[in-house]
Amino acid sequence: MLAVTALALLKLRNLFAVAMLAGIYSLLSAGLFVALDAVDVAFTEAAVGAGISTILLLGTLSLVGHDQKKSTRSSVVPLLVVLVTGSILVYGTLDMPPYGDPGNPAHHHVAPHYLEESEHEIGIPNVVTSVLASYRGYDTMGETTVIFTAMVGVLLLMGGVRRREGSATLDGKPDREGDAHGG
Amino acid sequence: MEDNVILRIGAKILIPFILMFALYVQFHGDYGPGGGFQAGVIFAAAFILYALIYGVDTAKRVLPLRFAWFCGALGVWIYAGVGVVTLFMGAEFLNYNVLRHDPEHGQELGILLVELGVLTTVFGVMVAIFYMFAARRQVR
Amino acid sequence: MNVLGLVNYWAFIFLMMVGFYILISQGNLIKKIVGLSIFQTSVFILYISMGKIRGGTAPILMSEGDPVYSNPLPHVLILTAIVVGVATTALGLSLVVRIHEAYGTIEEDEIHDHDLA
Amino acid sequence: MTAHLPVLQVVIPLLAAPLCAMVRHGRIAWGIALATSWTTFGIAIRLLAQVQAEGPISYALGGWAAPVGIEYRVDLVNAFVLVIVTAIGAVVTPYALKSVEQEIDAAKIPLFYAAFVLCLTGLLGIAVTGDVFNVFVFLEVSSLSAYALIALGQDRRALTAAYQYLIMGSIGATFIVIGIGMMYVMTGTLNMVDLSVLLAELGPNRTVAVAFGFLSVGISLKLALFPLHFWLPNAYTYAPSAVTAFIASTATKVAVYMLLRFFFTVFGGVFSFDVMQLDRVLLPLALVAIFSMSLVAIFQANVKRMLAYSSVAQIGYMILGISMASVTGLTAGILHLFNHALIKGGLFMALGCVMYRVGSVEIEAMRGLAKKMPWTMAAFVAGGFSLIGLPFTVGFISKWYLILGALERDGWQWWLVVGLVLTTSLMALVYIWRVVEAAYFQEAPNAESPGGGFPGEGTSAVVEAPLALLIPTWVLIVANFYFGIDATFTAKVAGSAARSLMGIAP
Repeated sequence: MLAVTALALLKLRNLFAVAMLAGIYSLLSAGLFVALDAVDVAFTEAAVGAGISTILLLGTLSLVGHDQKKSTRSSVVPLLVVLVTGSILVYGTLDMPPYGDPGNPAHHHVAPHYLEESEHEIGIPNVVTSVLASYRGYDTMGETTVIFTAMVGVLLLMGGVRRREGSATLDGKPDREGDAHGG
Repeated sequence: MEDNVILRIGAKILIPFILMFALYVQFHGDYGPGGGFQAGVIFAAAFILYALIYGVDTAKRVLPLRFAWFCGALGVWIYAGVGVVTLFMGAEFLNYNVLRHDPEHGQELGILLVELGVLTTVFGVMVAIFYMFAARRQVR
Repeated sequence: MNVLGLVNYWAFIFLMMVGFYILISQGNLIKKIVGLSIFQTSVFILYISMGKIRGGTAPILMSEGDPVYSNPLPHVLILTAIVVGVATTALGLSLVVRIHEAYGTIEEDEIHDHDLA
Repeated sequence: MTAHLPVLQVVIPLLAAPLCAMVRHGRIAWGIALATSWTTFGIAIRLLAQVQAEGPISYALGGWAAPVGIEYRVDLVNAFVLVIVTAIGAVVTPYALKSVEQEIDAAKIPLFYAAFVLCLTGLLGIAVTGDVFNVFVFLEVSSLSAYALIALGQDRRALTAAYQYLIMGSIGATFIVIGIGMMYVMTGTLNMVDLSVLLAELGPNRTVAVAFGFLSVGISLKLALFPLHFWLPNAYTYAPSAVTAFIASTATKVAVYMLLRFFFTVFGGVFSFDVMQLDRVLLPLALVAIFSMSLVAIFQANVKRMLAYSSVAQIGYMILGISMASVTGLTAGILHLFNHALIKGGLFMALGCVMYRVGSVEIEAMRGLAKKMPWTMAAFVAGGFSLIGLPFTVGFISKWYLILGALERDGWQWWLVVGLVLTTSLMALVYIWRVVEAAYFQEAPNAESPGGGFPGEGTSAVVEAPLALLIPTWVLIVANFYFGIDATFTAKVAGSAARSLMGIAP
């Protein structure tokens, strides 16, 4: 299912359909996350992928139009890059511990500490929350900063610039009139 | 969409439920899936729904861009502020153990506060970005 | 070597590579961003599958029984990565809007022609 | 509070950024940014002194000891990188005031400084951490702010440059995430020190080899290592002057540091060079980068773009030093981190002065400029000397150590390396000379605006740049000579850093 969606995305040239399919891809992967026991991740992926990203994509499309022109460029080089990268990755999995095996080293070093100690060290049942907000709380602070950075970036790029009729691109540089508070 | 009565009434009924769900997600994060980020997204979604139905201008009167902007910055301050407080209480940055008399309650309080910080930033940022894209559209 | 145990990984690698291909082969700026998010989402799936333990449950502690929990750490990392991904998408799309305003197109080839002209 | 210096190094700018975003006046935001950059510089100096005196510092964030929690770990290598980044920040921020007021919309200046401080936060966060996933998070803080800052350039090509950088940077970051995941699945840890122990125990392993490959390619994308450098020339050329000066002298340096950290600390020099034969890949790439990019630089009409290509070549010098995998070679690489930051910072700031008055940095537009802007052009020439590597400049010190490192090795091919370093120095002389010739030996063009940037402001009305721009520029230029004449401090730190990376007690 995921593969079909992804391949359809490659071929489609109507960008509205692309946005919708991207949302569907997210929802499908959210379902997969549930199957893989990652309920928090599934929740977030659904909210972000099917929610925010789709709204942003549709918002962008309403501003820039929705038809993709047929590309004339050759696709041999990208295909080659992808094939090489993919084969290297597959080669890399050869020594990987098998899927789902409880004996994998990843499950025996740090993870047991979270599962066994968090009950009395933190005292809340959702271990993902404990790790997210306390054991690795600093990462989450970084994550909050990343979101804030995105806001600063979007405000800088989109804030308050008004296009004046006809003058926008004549001198080859973006119009810088207007003020960022206006929005 | 601004004239559609059914949508308006539907939204009026729906939005409080969405907000309650967001609060549930925020405070239930300790027990089930969810937390500050997801709650922030849902809060923002409720507000964006409101803006879509009642118009962005009405929405801006309720919640000005500058306020969303401020929320985005405030959340980072709340999160890092918890860390600074623990510094001044003589522990490492973000070591919640010292926030209360015993570590377990300290951790609980710390996690609650930082999740609140995440919620504030996510909500503010999402609404600010939505305003930005919406404002572009009005110009055209 | 247990090939069956690795087939899952290979499926996810295939998804990653489809996303990666969309990203580097398409000339449309929006399609590139969609490709990027497909690529990243598939990487996330690969990560989460590494944390899965067969017969395990979601890492939310239960008082009764003695269940096997899946590894919570990949979940936490991916939560962070998803958020970083959407931040990148937002910034990328706002760049696309600005590029469209400045050039009147979002096709890479046409932008290139404009710059040469 | 001294025990908390490692975390304060990052948290102070992190707290300052939202403050910058909230104030309404550009000058207030600038003041906050200035105070922040100087404070972080002070902290970095204290940290370096502390590390020199007492050895590596470890700081457990959240009170959770590694590997359960995230660890900040400062040793000589990253203490030195912190000093480089914050020093450039401390010099560029005062410079930014005037330059930014001219190039950026007044209402956006507070946000500009917020992004600027966030970029600093991200870079410091990468440098100070001892946790591989934490590297990724702060990498994205610095990258996202850098994309936005670059897009603020006045030319519309700044937008496409930023977009291209965003795509390449995100591919790089995703590759890094894949590499981290593969290391995690093999070891179960994210802590660098812990990883180095566990990876060494694991022995030869295909998954680790692929993880190594993905991390190398991912970081090389961020580093603009030839042939993954395509985003860099446009980004440097079209970004606002202050942004170019800051990013050119810090972002790639931090990426080089990441490479060092992964190659030597996480994977270990033995694995990287003996098992993976990294030098067989890096050495030719570095040599091709140095030669081809120096050649391309000669033919550029835009001086900023010329220096951008030169930067790719200079990154080649750093990689050349690293690929020698010897103490002298590494010392050369680390020294050049510092020295190149001084060189390119100074040169790009001098160009920013030209941009401020002339509105263009095409060679055409700089004809006869030496008479009108003597101090600016003198700074450019002095910085150029350093880039070429004339004696008494830092550029000379770098090349001296590089050649020493090459001569240590046996075999005729190393003589070729020495020859190449000398040849490309001559090539640097050629491209710097093109600017000097235009500025000093040619007549000023006619009154009409040559670059087309600022209508109505031709070169005829040009006067010397304001002191607010000249003083910071000259601070860096003087530093070029100060550390070029007396390199004992930098060489000592770089030498001990190199020894600690190679696992030899300093």
